[in-house]
Amino acid sequence: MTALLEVSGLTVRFGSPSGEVHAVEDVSFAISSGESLGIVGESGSGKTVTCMSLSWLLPSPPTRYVGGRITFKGEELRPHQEKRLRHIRGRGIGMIFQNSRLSFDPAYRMGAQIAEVLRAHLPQPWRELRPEVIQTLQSCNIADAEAVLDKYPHEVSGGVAQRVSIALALLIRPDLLVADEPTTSLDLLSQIEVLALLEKLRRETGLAMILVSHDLSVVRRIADRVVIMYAGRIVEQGPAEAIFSDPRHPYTQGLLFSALQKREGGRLFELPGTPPDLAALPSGCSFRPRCPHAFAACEEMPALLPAGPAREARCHLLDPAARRD
Amino acid sequence: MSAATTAPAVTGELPRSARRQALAAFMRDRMAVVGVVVLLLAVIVTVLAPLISPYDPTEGDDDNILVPPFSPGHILGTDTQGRDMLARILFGARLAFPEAIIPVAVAGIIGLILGMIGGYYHRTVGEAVMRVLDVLFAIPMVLLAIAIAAALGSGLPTVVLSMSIVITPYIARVVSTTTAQLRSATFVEAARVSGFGDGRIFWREILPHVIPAVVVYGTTNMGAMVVFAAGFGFLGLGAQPPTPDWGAMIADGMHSLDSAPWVSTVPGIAIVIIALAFNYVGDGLRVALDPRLRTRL
Amino acid sequence: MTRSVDGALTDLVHGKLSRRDFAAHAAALGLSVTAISALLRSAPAEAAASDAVFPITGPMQDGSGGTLVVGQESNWDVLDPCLGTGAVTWRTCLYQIYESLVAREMDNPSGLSDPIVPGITKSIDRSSDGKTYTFHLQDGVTFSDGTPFDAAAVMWNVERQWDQSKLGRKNAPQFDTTAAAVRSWFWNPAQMVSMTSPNPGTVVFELAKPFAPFVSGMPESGLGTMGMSSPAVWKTGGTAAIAAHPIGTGPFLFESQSPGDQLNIVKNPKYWNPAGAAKADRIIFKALTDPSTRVAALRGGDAHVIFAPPTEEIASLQREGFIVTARANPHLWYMQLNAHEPYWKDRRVRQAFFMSINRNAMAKRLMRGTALPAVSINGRTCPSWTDQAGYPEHNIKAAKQLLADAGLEKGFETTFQIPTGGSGEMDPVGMAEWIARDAAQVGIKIKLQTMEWISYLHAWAGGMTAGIGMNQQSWGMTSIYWPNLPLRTTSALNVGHQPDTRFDVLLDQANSSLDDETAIAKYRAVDALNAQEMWLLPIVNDLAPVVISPKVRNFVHSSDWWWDFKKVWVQS
Amino acid sequence: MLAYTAQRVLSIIPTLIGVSLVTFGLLHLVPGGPALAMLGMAASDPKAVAAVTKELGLDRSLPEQYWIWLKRAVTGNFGTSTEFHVPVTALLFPKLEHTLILTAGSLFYAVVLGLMVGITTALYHRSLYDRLAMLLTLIGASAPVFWIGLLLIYLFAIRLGWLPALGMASPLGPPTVLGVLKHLILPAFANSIISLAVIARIVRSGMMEALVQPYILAARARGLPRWRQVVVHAFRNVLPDAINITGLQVGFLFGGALFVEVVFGWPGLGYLIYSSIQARDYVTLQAAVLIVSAAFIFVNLVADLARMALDPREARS
Repeated sequence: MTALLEVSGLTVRFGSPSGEVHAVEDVSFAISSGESLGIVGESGSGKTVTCMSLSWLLPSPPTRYVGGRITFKGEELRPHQEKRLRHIRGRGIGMIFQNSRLSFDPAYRMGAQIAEVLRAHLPQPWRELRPEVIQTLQSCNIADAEAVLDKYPHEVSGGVAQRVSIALALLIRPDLLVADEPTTSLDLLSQIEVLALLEKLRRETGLAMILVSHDLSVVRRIADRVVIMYAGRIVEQGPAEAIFSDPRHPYTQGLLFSALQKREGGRLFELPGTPPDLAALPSGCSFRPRCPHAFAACEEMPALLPAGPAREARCHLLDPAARRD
Repeated sequence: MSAATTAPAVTGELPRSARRQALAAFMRDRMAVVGVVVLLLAVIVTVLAPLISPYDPTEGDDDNILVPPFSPGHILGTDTQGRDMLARILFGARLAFPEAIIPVAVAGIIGLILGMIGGYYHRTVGEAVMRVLDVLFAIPMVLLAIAIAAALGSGLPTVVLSMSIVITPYIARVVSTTTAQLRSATFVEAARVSGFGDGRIFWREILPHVIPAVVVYGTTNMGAMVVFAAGFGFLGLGAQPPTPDWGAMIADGMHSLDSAPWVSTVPGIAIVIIALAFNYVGDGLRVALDPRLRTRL
Repeated sequence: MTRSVDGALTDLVHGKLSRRDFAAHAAALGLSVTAISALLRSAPAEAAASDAVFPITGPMQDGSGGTLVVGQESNWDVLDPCLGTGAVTWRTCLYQIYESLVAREMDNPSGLSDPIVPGITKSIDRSSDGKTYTFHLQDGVTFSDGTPFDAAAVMWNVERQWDQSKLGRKNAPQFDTTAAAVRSWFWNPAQMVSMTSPNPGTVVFELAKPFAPFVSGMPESGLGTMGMSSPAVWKTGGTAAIAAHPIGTGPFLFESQSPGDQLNIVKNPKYWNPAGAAKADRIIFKALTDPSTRVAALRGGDAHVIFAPPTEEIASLQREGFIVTARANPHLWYMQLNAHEPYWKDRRVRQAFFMSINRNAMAKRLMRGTALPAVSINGRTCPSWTDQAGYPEHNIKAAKQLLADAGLEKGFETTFQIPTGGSGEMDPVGMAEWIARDAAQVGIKIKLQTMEWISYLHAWAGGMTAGIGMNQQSWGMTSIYWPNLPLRTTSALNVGHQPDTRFDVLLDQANSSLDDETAIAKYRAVDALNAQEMWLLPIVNDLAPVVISPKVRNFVHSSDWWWDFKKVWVQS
Repeated sequence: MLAYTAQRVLSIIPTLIGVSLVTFGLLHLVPGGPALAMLGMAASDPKAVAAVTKELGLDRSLPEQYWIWLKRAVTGNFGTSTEFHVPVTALLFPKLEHTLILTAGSLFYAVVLGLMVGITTALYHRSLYDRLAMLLTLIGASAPVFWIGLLLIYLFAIRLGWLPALGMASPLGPPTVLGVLKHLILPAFANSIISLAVIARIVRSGMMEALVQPYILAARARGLPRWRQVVVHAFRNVLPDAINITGLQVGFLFGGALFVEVVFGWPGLGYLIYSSIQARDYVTLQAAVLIVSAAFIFVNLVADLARMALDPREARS
C-alpha cells in the first residue's frame, strides 16, 4: 500500500523580533488511505504548523519553508504553486480548524459560504447541490439545517459551527481530512458530539484523517497511529496502541502520566518547566531541560531511533552506545 | 502561528516598565526616530535662528532680487524683494512650530474636558455638549477658520485661536468615545461602587487612560496643523508681514512659478518635511502607546 | 541652432534668453551641468530691475470677428449701471452693454482722455453763470429692447440715484437707496436743484451754485452717474430685473452669466452708431482671481487678455511672444497720515518720512516698471496733473536732518494699516514692506497691520483711530474733482483728519471757477500746498499692465479705469 | 435599525439650526457689512452706509434678523445675493453642481487609488513597494493642497501642456462631457491626495488585520482562489470601516474644495463661499454654508448607516 501523503524533512521557520522561530524542524511521516493519524503535542510544539504546511497553507513570507518534500497521491506539492495547490486544498486535503466560528467570514451567511466553497470545486450549481448540503448537515447532527444556512457565524454556537465545518469539508469529498484541535474550543457536550461524529465518519467512510490535538484521550479514540511532537520535532511515533501502552520517550511518558492523573482526579501532575522558546532553542535535545533522565549525551540532538515494530523515538536512552558514557 | 507571539501578557506590570516598553517600541520605529531627530534639529535651528541665520529675514537686497538657489551667499536663493530664502525659512519655522503646537495643546485641554463630560454624563450635560460639538463638526473646517480669522483680523493669535476652535471637536470626540468605553469598564464601576466622587474618578481612573489617546491624536494632527496654518498664510490671514510665514511665502512665489519656481517650492518643501516628521512621530507614538498594536508583527 | 556660450550668456544677461533656455543651449554645446550652473550663478538674476517701457497697443489691423476671452482679477458684481461698483464690474461688462451720457475716448493711442467726446449726447452747453447745463441728445438711439432713448429715459435714470428728499421733494418710484449711496460722492457736492426737459432731445440740469467738475465728474466711478439703462426693464420687475436682464444702448448685448465665474456678451447688431459698432462677435469674461491661474489661462489659450499679471512673470511672458501693454491712467496709490498722532504734528517729520521712501526704486524694482513714481496727487490723465507740484525727491540724508531738526533723531514707532488686496491695490503688502524698510533707514519703525479688504474698508472709512499712524488707498480720477475727497477737512475721506482749512478754501475756489483754466490752476495749487504740508503722500501710479495674446487685434490700452472693447477683434 | 435611522435623520434638524446660528453669529462678528462691500469707495460716506444698512434690514437686532431669515428659509426662500443681486438659489445650485462634480472626481481618485494602494500595500506589506507607496501617500498628505495644485499646474499644464489648468471647460465653444472630464483631472487629483492617503492607510491596516484572520486561512484551506480571499473576504470585512472613513472624507473633500477651486479657477461652492466672505454677502453665505453642512451631515449619516448595514453583527441588533 503506497502512502496517500508523505512528508519528509519538513522544516518551517518564521522571523520574529526576538529571532528566528524554528517552528517545525525536519519532520517526516506518512499516512495511507483509510488510515487515521494523531499528532499530539503541547501548544507551540509545531503540530499546527505541520498540518498547515501539508498543502503549504501558511503565507510565505513571513513563513519560510526551509526544506521538506510533500508527496500527495504520488504528486509532489511545492510551495507557491498556488494554482495547483488551490485544487488540492479542500478537494484533496480538507481541513477543520480549532475555532470553527472564526473560520467562517463574519460578513456572510453560512449558506453563502458553503455555496462559495462548493462552487470553487464542484461543477453543479448551488440549486442542485442544496438538497445534498442539507442532508450532509443533517447527517452531521444539525437538526435545523435549513435555518443554519441563513444564519451568520456569530449567530450559531461553536459546536454547530464545527459541525458545519466538518460537513463542508465532507461535501467536497476530500481524500484526507485534517482536523486541527477540532474539539478544543467547544463545551463538553459539543466535544463529545463532535468526537462521536468524527468516529462515525471514520467508521462509515474510511476517510483518511489527521487529527491534531494536545488531548491524548481524543487521539486515542480515533487514531490508528500517533506522532508525538515537541519543540518542532517528532519525538516519537508509532501505532497508537503501542505508544499508549508503552511510551518510550520521556516526554510521551510525562504526557501520558499527567493525563492519567487527570482522569483519575488525583493530584494534578504537570510536566515540570515550560516548553522552550522556539526562537532560542537549547543546544542538544530540546527536552533536556525538563527531562528527568537527562545525561551527558543529551547535549547532542538525538536522532529518531527505532523503538519497536514500526516505532521510532528521539531519545538517547534508546541508544545503548550513548548510555555507556 | 501561536509560536510567533512571544510578548508575554502585560497584566500586573509596573507602569514604569510599561513606559519603558512603550519607549522601546517607539525606538524600534525607525521613521518615528528620524521624525523626532528632524523635529529636534528644527527646533534647535529655530531657537538659534537669530544667531545662525545668514541674513535678516525682513531685510531685502534690491540688487539681489530673485537670485536662484545655490548661488554664492544665498544657498536657497532670494525672493521677489531680494530677501534671503534660507533666513526666511529659518525664521518662518518660529511661526510654524507655535502654530502647530499651541492649537493642539489648547484644543487638547478643552477637548479633554468637553470630551470627558460628553462621554461620562452621556445622558445629561454630556449630550448637550456633544450636540454643540456636532454643530461645529458640520461646518466645513476651512470655512469656520476663515470666518473666525476674518472676524478677528489676521495675525498669529487669530490663527492659533481659530485653529484651536476648529480642532477642539475632533479631540473631544476622541476623548468622549474613550470615556464612554471606560465608563462601563470594571475598574471604573468598582470605583463608583466604592463611593468615589466623579472628580476622583475623572482624575484617577479616566484621565490616565484618555491622555495617551489625546497625545497620539494631537501629535498626528500637528502635521496637519502645519499644513493648515500654511493655508492661513496662503490666504493672507497669517502673521503680519514682513514676518516670514511659510504659507504666505508660497503665495508670494506662486506668481513667479515659471521664472522663479524656488520661491514657492522651497517653503512648500519645508512644510512637507516638518509635517511629515510630525506624522511619523504620531504614528510611532500610536504604535508605542497602544499595546495591542505594539505586539503585532 | 548653435551659438557660442559667450553669445548665449550675453543674451541671458540682457534678458533675451531665459535661464532655462540658456541652460538648454549650454547643454547643447556640451557644457557639464556644474559648468552651466556656475555660469548661471555668475549672471545677475533676470528681471531684477526693469526700465522696461511697455507699448500702449497690440497689433493694429482692420478686420472683425472672433471670440475674445478676458481674464479678470476679481468678480464683477451687479450688472446694473446704478449699483455696480468697482473697476472690474465697469470694465468687464457694464461699459460694453451700457453707455454714459458723458463719454471719454479712452482707446485713443495718442492724447489724454479728458476731452469729452460726442456719444449718446451730441453736445453740452454751459450757461455763463456756470449754473445751468443743457444736454442735447443724439437722435435715433434706442435701447436694445427697442424702447427709445430720450430725455425721459435720461431723467428716469438720474432720478433713480438722485435723492431729492434732501430738497424737500418726494423721490421718484424708481429711486434706489443703494444707488444714491453709491453715487453720494457726486450728487451731494454737485447740489443739483432741478432737472427739466423742454423737448425729448434735451435735458437741462440746474445747480445751486457753479460746480466746475460737473460734466467731467459724471463719467467717474464707471459711467456710473450717467449709465443709461432701459426704464422698461425696471417696470417688469424692479431692480432685480435690471441685474438679471441688463438692457442698455451699448455696442454689446448681455448673453448669459454664471456669477463669479463667467459672463458672455455678444455684438449688438442694431447699434445706433454703425461707425462705432463692435468688431468681435463675442466677449467672454472669466473671473480668475488667482494671478497664476490667469497666467496659466493665457498660456493655455483659455484667455486672450489678462489683467493684473504678476509682475514677476512679465519678462518670461514677453519672451514667449505675449504682448504686455501698459499705460498711464488716473490711478494713484497714496498714503494718509493720522494728524492725531503727535509725531506727525511737525510738518518736517511728515516730509522726512516721505523723503525716506524710494518711490523710484519701488516702481522699477518691486513693480518692475509697471508703475511710475507719483509726483502729484492728481491722476496722470487729469488735466491738473503736473510734475512741478514740488514733491521732494528720495533723500535719506535730508530726511534724517529734518527729523533731527524736529527733535526726533532717534526715530519713533508707528503702525501702518493696509489691506491684503483689493481693487486697484497692486501689491499692498509688498509695497508696505518696502516702505517700512525704507523708513527704517531714518529711524521710523513701522509695524504693519494687514486686514482683509472689506474689513479694511470698514476701518479705513471710519477714519484712523489712535495708535494707527498711517493707512493707504488707491483711487484717482481723470476728472479734476478728486482732491475734494481726501483733502477737504470736512470730507469723510479725510481719514487722517488733516486739519488745514487752507485746502478747503482753495478747493471751493477751484469748484466755483467759471472757466477750466482757473479751475485747473486752483487744483494745482492744492497739489502744491500738499507737497509742502504732506498730509497725503502720493507713492506710485499704476500703469495697469495687461498681457494679450498675439491673436488679439486693435487692442489699445485704456487711459482710464474702465475699458472699451468695441474695436478689438480676434484673429482665428 | 429603522428606528435608529429615523432618529438619526431627525437629529439633523437641530444640528442644521445650530449651524445656521453659528454661521449667522460668526458672520456678524466680521467687521464691515455688505453695505460697505456694495458701496466700494463711497463707503467713506457714513450716511450712505447707514442708508444701505437700513435698506438691507441690517440695522435690526440680531435675533430679529435671524428670525426673519429663518422664517423665509423654511419656505425655501433664501433671499437675494447682495453681491450679484440674483436669487441665492439660482446662484447656488449651479455652483453646487460644479462642486459635486469636483468632489465626485476627487472621491473617485481617493477611493479607487486609495483602495488600490491600501490593498496592494497590505498584500505586499514591508516590501519596497509598500514602503515607497506609504512614503508617497504620507508626503501627499503632508503637503498643502494649494501647493500640490500649483505644482501640478506647473508640471502638467505649463511645462508639459498635457492638461488644461483652469476652469471646468474651455470658455470657447460649448462644454462637453469629455472636456469637463479633462478639466477635472488635475483639480480632482489635487483635492483627493489627503483623502487618498487616509483611505489607503485605513484600508492597509484593516487589510493587514483581516488577512491574518482565521477565516482567510480557512478560505485558503478550503481552496478558494486568492482574489476571493482578498476581495470577497478580507476586503469585505474592511469595507464597513472603509465606507465610514470615505464618508468622512466626502465632507473633507467638500471643504477642501475651497483651495482647489481658487487655484484651478473651478466655479464651485467653495470658491463662492470664499468670495462671499470677502464681499460680506451674508445672504449667499448663510445658504451656502447650510447646504454644505447639510450635505456633510447627510453623507456622514449615510456612511454611518451603510457601515452598520454592512456589518451583520450590528445590523441585526
